[in-house]
Amino acid sequence: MKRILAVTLPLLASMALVLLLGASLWSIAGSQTPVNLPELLAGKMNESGVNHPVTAVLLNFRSYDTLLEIAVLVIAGITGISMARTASLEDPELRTSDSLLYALQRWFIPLMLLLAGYLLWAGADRPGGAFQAGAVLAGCGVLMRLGGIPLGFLRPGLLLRVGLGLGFAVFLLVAVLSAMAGEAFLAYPPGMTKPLIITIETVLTFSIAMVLLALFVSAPVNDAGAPGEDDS
Amino acid sequence: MITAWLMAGLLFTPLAWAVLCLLLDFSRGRLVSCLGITVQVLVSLGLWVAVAREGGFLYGLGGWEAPLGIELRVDGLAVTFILLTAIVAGACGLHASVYLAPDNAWYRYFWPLFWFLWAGLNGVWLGGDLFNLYVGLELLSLSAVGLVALGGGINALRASLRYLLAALLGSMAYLLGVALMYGQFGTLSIAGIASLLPETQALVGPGMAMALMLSGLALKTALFPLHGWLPPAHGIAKSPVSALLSALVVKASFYIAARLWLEFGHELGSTAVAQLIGGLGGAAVIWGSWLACRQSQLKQVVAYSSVAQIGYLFLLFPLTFAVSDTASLQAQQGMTLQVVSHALAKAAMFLAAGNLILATGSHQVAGLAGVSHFLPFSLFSFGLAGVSLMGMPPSGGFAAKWMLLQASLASGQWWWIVVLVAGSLLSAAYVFRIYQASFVAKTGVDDFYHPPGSLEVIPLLLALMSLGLALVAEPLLSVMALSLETGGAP
Amino acid sequence: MTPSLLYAFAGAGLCGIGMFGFIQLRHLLRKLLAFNLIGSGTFLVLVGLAQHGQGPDAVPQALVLTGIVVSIAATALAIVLIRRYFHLSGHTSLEADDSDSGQGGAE
Amino acid sequence: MSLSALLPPITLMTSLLAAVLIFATPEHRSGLRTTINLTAALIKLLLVAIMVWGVFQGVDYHLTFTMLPGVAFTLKADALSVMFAGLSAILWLLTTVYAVGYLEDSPNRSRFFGFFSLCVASTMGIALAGNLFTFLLFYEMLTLATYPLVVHRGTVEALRAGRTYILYTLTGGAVLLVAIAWLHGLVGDLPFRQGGHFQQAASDLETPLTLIFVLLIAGLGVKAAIFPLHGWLPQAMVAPAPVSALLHAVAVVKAGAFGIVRVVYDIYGIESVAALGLLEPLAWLAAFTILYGSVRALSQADLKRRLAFSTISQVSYIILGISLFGPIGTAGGLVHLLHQGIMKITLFFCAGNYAETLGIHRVDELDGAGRRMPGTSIAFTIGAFGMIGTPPLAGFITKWTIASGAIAANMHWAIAVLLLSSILNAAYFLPVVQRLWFREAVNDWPHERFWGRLETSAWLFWPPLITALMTIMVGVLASMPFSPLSWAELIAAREYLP
Repeated sequence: MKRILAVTLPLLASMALVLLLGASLWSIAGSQTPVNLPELLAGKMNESGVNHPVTAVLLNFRSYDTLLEIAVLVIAGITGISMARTASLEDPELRTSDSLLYALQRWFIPLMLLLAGYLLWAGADRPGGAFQAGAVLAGCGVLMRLGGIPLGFLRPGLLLRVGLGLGFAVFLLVAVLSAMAGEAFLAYPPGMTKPLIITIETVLTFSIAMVLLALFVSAPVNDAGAPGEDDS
Repeated sequence: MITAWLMAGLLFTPLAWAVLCLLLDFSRGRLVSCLGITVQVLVSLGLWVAVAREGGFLYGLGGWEAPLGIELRVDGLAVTFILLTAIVAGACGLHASVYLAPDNAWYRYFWPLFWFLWAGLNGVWLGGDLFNLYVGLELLSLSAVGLVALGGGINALRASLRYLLAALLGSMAYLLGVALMYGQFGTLSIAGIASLLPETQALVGPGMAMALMLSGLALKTALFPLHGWLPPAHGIAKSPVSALLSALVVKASFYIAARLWLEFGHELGSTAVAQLIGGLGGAAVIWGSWLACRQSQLKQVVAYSSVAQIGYLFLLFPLTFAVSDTASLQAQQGMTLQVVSHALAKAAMFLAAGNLILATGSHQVAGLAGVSHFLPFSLFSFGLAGVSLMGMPPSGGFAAKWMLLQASLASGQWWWIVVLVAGSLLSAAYVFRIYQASFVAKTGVDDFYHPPGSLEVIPLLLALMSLGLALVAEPLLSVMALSLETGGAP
Repeated sequence: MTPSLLYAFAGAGLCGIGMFGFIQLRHLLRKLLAFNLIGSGTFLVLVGLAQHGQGPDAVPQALVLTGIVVSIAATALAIVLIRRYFHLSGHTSLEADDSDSGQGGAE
Repeated sequence: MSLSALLPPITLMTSLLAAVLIFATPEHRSGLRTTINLTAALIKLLLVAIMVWGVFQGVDYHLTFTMLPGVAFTLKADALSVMFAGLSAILWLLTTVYAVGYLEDSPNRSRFFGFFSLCVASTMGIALAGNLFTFLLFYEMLTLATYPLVVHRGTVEALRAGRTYILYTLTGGAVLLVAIAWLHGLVGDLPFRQGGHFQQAASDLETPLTLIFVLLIAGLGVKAAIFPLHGWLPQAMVAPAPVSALLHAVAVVKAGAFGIVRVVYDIYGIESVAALGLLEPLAWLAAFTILYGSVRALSQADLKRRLAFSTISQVSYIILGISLFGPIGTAGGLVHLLHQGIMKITLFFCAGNYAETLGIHRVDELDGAGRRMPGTSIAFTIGAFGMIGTPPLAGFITKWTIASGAIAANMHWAIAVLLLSSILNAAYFLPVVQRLWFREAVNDWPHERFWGRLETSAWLFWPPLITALMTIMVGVLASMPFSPLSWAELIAAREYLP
């Protein structure tokens, strides 16, 4: 009886949620939005410095969101590597030595690097951009690690931390420099918009890849230095 | 001009220090962070003074105005909370710099997370854009989870996982509400939506959005009965972290809920909803205090007390809905005073509790036996903070309770008086339980470790601030009441 | 009923399924997957609903992109925590041993 | 800001500052601590004396600032406040002297004296409060400051007593808070004003005003130990003797009684309380408490418990006096505020001396103590006779004035209560006195200590004798200017001015 109840109640709650959501979607779909943001956006596109509206929103109109979003990513990365207790984030036991995989990698990795570069470059006028490129780059790293290619830099040392923070730091620096130049925080000086956005995108790609990779390889499952209950 | 510099400094410092500290180890990060705390406190103070003199303003980030860009809303209430954050977070940071043992490798990650947390708080206080608030909330939650999990064992991990899942579900519910709001209005600016609401015909969508956002935020604020995640997380974290979480982080999501209610509640709320939320708040007061009385561990008592004290905040909802302007104003003033005084008192209490645990070597309430013999300042600070939690005069807690009482009387909702009185008696019960433990005569306790003076002074100062808050409540409230002249175009 | 609106309704459905899973499931990884389901549903609602009325809209697309990054960060963090938790305790759910959850830990 | 505005806060600050300094004093520096204590007490006495003179001359000591929207923090010295302030200033000095001797060589003295000073600071604040809100601030502060004193010994018994104490007083405080907040919401900020605010009580406010009055009296009655809210008082006896002395004579019990005086006279106004029909029930309640306390005191074997029940009964004399409509009754009630304080503190000092010097706690152990400790026993005898109401001691003056007031107010039954109570007083005090002087000591004293020439430590010896002397003086010199009686008559005359 209790078990049935334990299933039924969440089920009913979720169904109610769906119904209510559906009803409100229906109601909202029936009315016109009073503010037409795409139109406003189209009107300002030529001031944005890039051609693709999504990139313009991400890195110009709502760049503060993106700044904080990268911060969230960095936080996740920090917390991830803080869990690591060993000198290296690599776990030799997990490394495979599959020769087929190794051979495949030699073909794939250059391709993937190329793809990442393309995605970054394409972001200016079609779908793509820093995050997509970073994700591909991180995928590259994951593949390398699984395939047994040593990744020496993945040690919770200074290099890794610089890598984690670099993109964010550059973004932030641009933000505050523009504020010091007399504009608002994150307002790019006129004429500088495009180069600044491209710089930011490039370093962001690198840092995003680092964060994702660090998160993938951190928290190695071993007992070395498992924290005691009585620390501090 | 000066405000533009202050704003840039306010936004830049925490983020920059986060990156900077990421590159350093704990001890160097400590030095750098002390500098950063000074800068941040000064900037916050400067901004507060500027707004107190010249009134609030809107700050368009990237030079773009709403609805296309993100606008920050710099009004009296926001800058007061920014100043409060600077004081409390600064105190917790300084405390942590002595409290945490620098030889533990993972504490190097404390400072970056601490600064990201601070940045998230500032972002939430200033936020005027629904989606930006979501990102701010996530920044806050993830850094808070990181801090709880820092160097933790099984229990800390379990607590932080529980916290993380609750926080994620809460923000997702909020985001779903934001999606509906955007679908309805095509804008994300709170002020814009508020100005469009009166002309809107079909309120089903926005109503559902409001419900989703409020329930998500209630989960993140640990409103009864969604409070299960809070006591383990706050109880198990390191004391400075617990202080930050209880004093500030839970307030952030409440602040958003309150802002939404005050802006949209008039159209989207109903008496039933208002009373329901108030009722949950009241239940939190009673149930949280009751559980606090039953805890055997010192920090668990303090953590459950947070559940109870948060409950008071939610009395804002019924006391501002469909009541006279006087009552509504009194309720808002009571809520702000409660936020400020609870932040100061709870931070003092957690820091003092940390010192006491350090001094006695015991987590238990009973471990305090005979402690008062050594006249530790921390016990005194704990006691003073307790005075504020009980709502005894002349503390800020008392001022808050007084304003809420007045609001209940003025709006004719006398049943909240019962909650207020019962809550303060129950909180007296758990506070006095700890006093009592410390007064137990116990001979042969000679090995009493006195924590360093700097650890003792910080909670004492916070507790004194919380205690004396009522004496300066009037000027503070007059700054908090400063709003923007501009209505905010849609 | 435009295709965009269909996406939005599908999103609502996903939210419901995810919600059920989140409440019902005990295994931490499944809970996390359920959360991601809710997330995907939410993003569908956000984009689908906005584009239903006024055609392609870059703003919600950008918002969703930001949202995805945030939820990836959160998911990755959760997995790291879960993995370590599993390693230390041998449990895959939080409720496995509630008996000692109230006990003190690291201070 | 003029000096007259600053004098009340400065008076308040003397004990507050003393408290802070004492908390900061290391445990072993008892000389320094005593110096701080006595200096502060003397300064305070001086300041209060200045204010007494000033109020007599008609100087307006008044300080006010807005604390919360619509609520002012007001300190003000009027005739009533300086009377209470004077009492606590004098008795604080004596109790401090006594406590220094009493707690010699015992642990936790810094803590004790720190809270002791805080307690007196709160009493001062209660005396000088200029409106109900300010009164409430200090009233609650008093609760907090006395708790550590009650549980000072840290024994299971003391902790239990502390729990009871805090349960009663905090509940009382909460009731008081609700009442004050309600009143505030109804009519706004009400400063204490002679004659009160509701002379012509508006008819539409009658019901709420009656309810608020009941709540106010209930809240204040807890500290004033009115039946049935007296339960904490006998239990609080486990506290050290100086604490009991202070609790009973000056601080807690009197704070409640003083608050009732303020509410009846300076908030409602005696006329409007009478018009609301609340005066008579209050008088009945007081009368019942008087008799109840006395009857219970009869059967107490523990000396301090007997004194505690006596306090319950005696404090209600104050309430009875002020609830007799007419200036004479008022004067009687007010003067008892002082007289009871002086007499009761004498008795508690003596009880403490017996306990500290001879180890005696029970009445039946007192046989022959008069020979061993003649000075203390003389003081005790004077105090006891004063309580019974023997002319020309302090208690006689009170009872005589209240009785005259009862006749003037046409409430003759009150005289019967007074007579009956006096007989009961005699019944529980005279056996003690008889044991002291007219019985031989049969056994050795339970726990005797020696101090050389005097019968006990000099710190303990003189305070009861001084207060005993005062008991005689205020009785004999009752008609002199500045005597408690003439001061109370002055206040009463002002209250009834048209």
